[in-house]
Amino acid sequence: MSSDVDQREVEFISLMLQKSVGEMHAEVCDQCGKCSSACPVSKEIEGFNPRQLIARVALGKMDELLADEAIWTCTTCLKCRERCPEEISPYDVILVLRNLAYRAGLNYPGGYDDFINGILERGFISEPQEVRARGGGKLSRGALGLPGVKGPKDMGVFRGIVEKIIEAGKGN
Amino acid sequence: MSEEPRIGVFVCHCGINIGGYVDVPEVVKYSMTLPDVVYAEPNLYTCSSDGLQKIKEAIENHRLNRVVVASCTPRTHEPLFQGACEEAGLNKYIFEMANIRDQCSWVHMHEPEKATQKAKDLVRMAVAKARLLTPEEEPEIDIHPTGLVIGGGVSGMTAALSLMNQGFKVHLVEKEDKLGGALNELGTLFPTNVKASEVLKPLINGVEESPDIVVHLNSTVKEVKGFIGNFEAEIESKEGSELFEVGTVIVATGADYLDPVGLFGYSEVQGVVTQLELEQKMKEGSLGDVKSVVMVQCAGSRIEERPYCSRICCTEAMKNASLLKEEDSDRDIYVLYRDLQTYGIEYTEMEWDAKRKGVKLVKYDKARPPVVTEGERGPVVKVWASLLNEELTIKPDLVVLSAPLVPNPDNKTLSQLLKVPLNRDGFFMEAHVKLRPVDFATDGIFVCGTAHSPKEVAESISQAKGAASRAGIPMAKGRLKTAAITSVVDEDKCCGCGTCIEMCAYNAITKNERGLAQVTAAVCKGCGVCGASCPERAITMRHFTDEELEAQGLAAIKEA
Amino acid sequence: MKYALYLGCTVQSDQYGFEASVRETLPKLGVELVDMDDVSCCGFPALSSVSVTGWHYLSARNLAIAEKMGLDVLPLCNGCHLSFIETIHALEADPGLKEIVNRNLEKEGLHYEGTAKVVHLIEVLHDVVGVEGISEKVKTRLEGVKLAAHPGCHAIRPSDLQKVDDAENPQKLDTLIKALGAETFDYPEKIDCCGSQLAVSSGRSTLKIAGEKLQAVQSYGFDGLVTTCPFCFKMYDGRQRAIKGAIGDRSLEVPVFYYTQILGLALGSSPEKLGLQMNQSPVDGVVNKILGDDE
Amino acid sequence: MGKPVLVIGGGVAGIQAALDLADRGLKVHLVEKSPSIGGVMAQLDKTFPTMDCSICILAPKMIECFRHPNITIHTLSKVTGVSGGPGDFKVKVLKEPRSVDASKCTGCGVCSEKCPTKVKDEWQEGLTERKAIHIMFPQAVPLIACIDRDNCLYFQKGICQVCSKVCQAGAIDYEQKAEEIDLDVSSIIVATGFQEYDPSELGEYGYSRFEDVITAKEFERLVCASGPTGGHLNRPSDGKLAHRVAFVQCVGSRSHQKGYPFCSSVCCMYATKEAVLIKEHEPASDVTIFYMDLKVFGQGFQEFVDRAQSHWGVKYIRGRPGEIRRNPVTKDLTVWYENTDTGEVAEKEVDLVVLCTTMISRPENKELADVLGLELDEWGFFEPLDPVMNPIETDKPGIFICGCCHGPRDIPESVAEASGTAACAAETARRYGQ
Repeated sequence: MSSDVDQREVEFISLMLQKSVGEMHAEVCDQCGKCSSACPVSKEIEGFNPRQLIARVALGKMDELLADEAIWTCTTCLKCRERCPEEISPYDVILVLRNLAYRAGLNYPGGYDDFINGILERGFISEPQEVRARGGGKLSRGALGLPGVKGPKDMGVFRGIVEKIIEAGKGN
Repeated sequence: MSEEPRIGVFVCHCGINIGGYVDVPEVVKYSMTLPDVVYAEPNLYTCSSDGLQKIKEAIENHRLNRVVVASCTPRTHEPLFQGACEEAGLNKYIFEMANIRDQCSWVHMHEPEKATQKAKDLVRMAVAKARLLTPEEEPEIDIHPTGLVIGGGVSGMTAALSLMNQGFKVHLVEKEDKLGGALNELGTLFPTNVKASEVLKPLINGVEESPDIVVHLNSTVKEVKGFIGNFEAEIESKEGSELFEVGTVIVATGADYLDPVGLFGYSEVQGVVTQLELEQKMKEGSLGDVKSVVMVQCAGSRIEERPYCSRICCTEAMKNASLLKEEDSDRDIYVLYRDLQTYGIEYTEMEWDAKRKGVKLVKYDKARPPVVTEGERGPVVKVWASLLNEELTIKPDLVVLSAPLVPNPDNKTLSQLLKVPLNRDGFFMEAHVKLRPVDFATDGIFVCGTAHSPKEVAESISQAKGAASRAGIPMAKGRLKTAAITSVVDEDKCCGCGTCIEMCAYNAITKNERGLAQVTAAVCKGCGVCGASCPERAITMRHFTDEELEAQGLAAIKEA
Repeated sequence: MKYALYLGCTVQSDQYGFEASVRETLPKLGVELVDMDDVSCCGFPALSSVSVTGWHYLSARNLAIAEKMGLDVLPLCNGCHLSFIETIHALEADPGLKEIVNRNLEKEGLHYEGTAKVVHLIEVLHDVVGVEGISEKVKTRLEGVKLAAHPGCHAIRPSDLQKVDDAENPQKLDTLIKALGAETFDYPEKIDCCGSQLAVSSGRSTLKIAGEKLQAVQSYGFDGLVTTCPFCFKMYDGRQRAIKGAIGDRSLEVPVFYYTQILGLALGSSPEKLGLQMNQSPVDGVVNKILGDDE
Repeated sequence: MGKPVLVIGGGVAGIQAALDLADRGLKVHLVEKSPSIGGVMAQLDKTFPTMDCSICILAPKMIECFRHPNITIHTLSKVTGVSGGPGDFKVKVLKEPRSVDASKCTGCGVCSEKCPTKVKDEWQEGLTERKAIHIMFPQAVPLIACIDRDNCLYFQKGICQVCSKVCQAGAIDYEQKAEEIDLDVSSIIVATGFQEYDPSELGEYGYSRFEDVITAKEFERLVCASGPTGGHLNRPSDGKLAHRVAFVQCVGSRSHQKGYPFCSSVCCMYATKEAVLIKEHEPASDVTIFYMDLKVFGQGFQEFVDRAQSHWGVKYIRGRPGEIRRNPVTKDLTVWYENTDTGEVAEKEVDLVVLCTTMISRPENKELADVLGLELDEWGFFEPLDPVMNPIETDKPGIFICGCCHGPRDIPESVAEASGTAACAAETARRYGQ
């Protein structure tokens, strides 16, 4: 943890995540299955089931859940959030679980590190590429007459702040 | 009737409903050719005030003593035409109707000639029967303005108080030494968590203070004879038995809780109790240090030997689970259920309340019920949580079984005594499941509360008032006109076999002192089952005599 | 009609066809676009999954820049759109979070108040420019072309924060397609997810999810698929060949377009100006049909 | 004989209350807002578990009301003012004009046949059309025609008058005015019933977008012999016989998000009955009920469900479908669901989907509650004095409630309660010296 992190911020962020867990309202879930029935991932990947995930939260099986790779296999289509009759939103519960898992240093897909590094290095997860044309050859932004990409003016300050917040989330 | 039949036939056009397809003038002309028909006329609408006036005029002008209307359905219109006959001084049972609309013009719209022919056939049949019709009487009986209520629980007391407030005397019979029934055992009642004793207090006070309600404690009903308005009930207590005359009877004998011996470790594993026992512990404050509880629903219900759902247990469990959480929010409470029977607004609210307090609901399968065994320190519950697709093992301090309500063991005796039926489960069975929920098929006897089926207090109270309304109706009138269309036994033909007694759904037939069938006209509904089943053809129905039906039948197949 | 144009990582890194066609068409409809300086990633889905606060910081930061410009912001990406509206909602609901965000923004010379609104491309075209505003400018009507609308998840869900279109029965993109003279009709997969967010954890499933939809679109007789989301486009267009392989359907051929590309064709722009040379799916047939070059 | 009793609402509950009171010798005013008494029960096809034809068992009671010397039926009427208290309520009833002279009309139906204006038939749940002058249904009580002025050419454009020309009874009366009646009653029974939730807001189920997604009440008309298809299960879109049918439970109920949070009490059982009806029509049909908790709490319910399963082969799947889709080519519907008991996520193709919609309160309850000085609960239902001890009394002495006006319940419970309120009214009549 960087030394200049405001302790208040750490506490606040950790409190916010705890609050989010409480706000999941998983305990009021009727286990109706409306979320899972239209979930594109449930259809495709065995073991991913937003309904069962909520049931586990309701039964207090958090440790088991945070270590479960399934929480990283959500397409964020938001159908579950849109339709949950009890307004529980498995999508939002999954986001909180992912945050908690990351905080706890548990397994998460490696791609996320690339994203984060990209943001910290240049402000964006990716750099402009040369794009293949259908008929052959490669085209750059410049070649197409598109303006150059400008990231944060002061990358140092930007990086410091973002890193601090991510680290603070990871804290204690 | 000694005088010669003089029949008038009125054929209705019903606008174009009949007239558009049936040649009405032709039917009128044809009617005049039928035996004993002295008058016939067409009407635009026989049922209009103009049409009814014409019937009355014709009765007078042509000295008619039988009337046939060929129009629509007797279901809606027969009483109207009968009324016209009565106003003209005739007995209403000399009236006969032919339905040439619903059963003729409407179904033969595309074949008017055949429709006309069929209308003639129907009129011919009606006339054939009308020739033989005789006037009938509707005798009246007196109704004794006293009710008998069997059962002194919340239903029985509510019914008794309502009858009293309607102005009747009541005999209230309770087998125990105090009033209150099942509510004496309970702690609080959902959905308001009112104390059961608070519910009982005003009822018991009301019943005990009323001079019009005679309470018979430690008593049972030994015998009930007679029929609506004129029952004679024998009430037996330690002091002996006494006879009372009552007009109506309300059965409110309640139900029992199943003793779930052998189910889910009950009486085998330490720390397994019933929901009722939990309530008593909570009421007495003797629950002790209980940190975790597992409730098991359907403990003895919705299974092959007891297929019905006991209706109240899920909400009761939600109530008790919430109360346990309120006492100590750290308590871990599981409810293992099959289908949660919390319904309607208030009971669904009980469910949310429990969930929001953190009560954990786990669904189990009928095919894989929870198993409760003795652990090192208390019971161990293993349950296949089908919604999670995994087995959970819980080690609670207490297992609470939601055992169903079961029929009162006295139901059998009482049902034989009152000659009212029980259903397959052993609860009392009403006359019609939808429209006569508190009546028995037998007039003058009613049912309410858990004697009928498991139900909660509010529903028992509504039903008890419903039964009191139904029982109050004949008593308020004081006299009752009984049906004219009843069965008549020809004692010369009756062999005393008793088939009719067996078949009668209304207990209208008994054996007389000579062992022959005897019809209590006041109770008979005129359904005809006895007549149809009598091997000696000793029973006929008034207004539907064999001769009348035979004549009508023969007329159907042969031209006059 | 003037908006701060927010490209987002995906569009500015490789979805040049989208960017080019937006820059080509919107001004023709009277919409002025102003490029944003100093912006960064919106935080979705990279940071939302690991640091909710970091995510809201990035989104708020971009919104603060639009605020400074005094303009409402038009993000080109559905993910960025969702990100922004979620952040607006989160900061409004939680003043403590807003305070932390602003304390840090100060260090970058920025401040978030919440005055800049977020608009979606579909809203700009359908609700602001309007169908009439579009159809009166159409030079080449796309007669006889049947195109399936695919607005993308985050354009229609969630409906409780800022509703772009009906979540279960979106019609605006359909209306926009019809405004160009093309045909379209409802099909059940319209509101389905492209599956691209699954690529991080399960590549194969991603392809299957996307493949099912493309197959359906083809089976209903559509000539192509139209979207406004770069994630969905990358999936359906860029990875169509991989999808064919993954689901073993060699007959799968669905031309995929950004809406602004077909809009541009209708408005008379050349395919090159609309970046159509970079579409990887077989779009030539449809383009030629539209331009009347049936050689 | 003392003062009469006012019964508001002419459905099965109001009818039962009125008959109980009239039979014991009290006069009753039965106020009904539509042109006929009968209520929702008259619209149902059959009733479980006996599978009695609903109208066949209700019609005799309706006619009994009509013929009863102690009952006055006020149709097209509503209560607009109430003052006084138990034993002496002064009531104002507003009677809308029928535009047909009730003393002359014989209910022959010629006017409807000749009327040129067709509008959606509400009684048939909009599945077919009726005329601007119409008799609500063949068993209507009173069996009298009624002009729907909003749709009548004469009232809207001053032309036509065909009904008046063809009515041989001379019953048409365009000049009829609304009239206000004053009643003096000892007590009031509220039995205004319920209405069906409109599932249009649940876009994922496609009701109002897909013609073959219908509500349970629409299904009752569709499967009824006196319904628009003569009881054949021709689906609305193309008339194809529906052999594969899915029932979706908890539509508009058990949801804090859309609709209502409570369980509607009756849907599991009516869906089971409707499923059995399909099987009775065509035993080879494929019928599935998607449910959350099977509410079998009433007498004989579990047994009825058991029989639906074992004898009729009705399938029950625990899971609330997430989406209903329609193939744009075949028009067939697909139900997306999870069998939550097994965790299997799947799709089922069907011809027809029946949404088992919840019972909700009538919007006009608010106005009536204001007139009566009563409170409504959060959901617009009338509130009892005490949910345990006084379930059919209200906090206004002399005013009682029964049936679905105070929450969803089934027919037997409504009927028993209706009798219960009759007892309360009889007690009131006696207490106030009548």
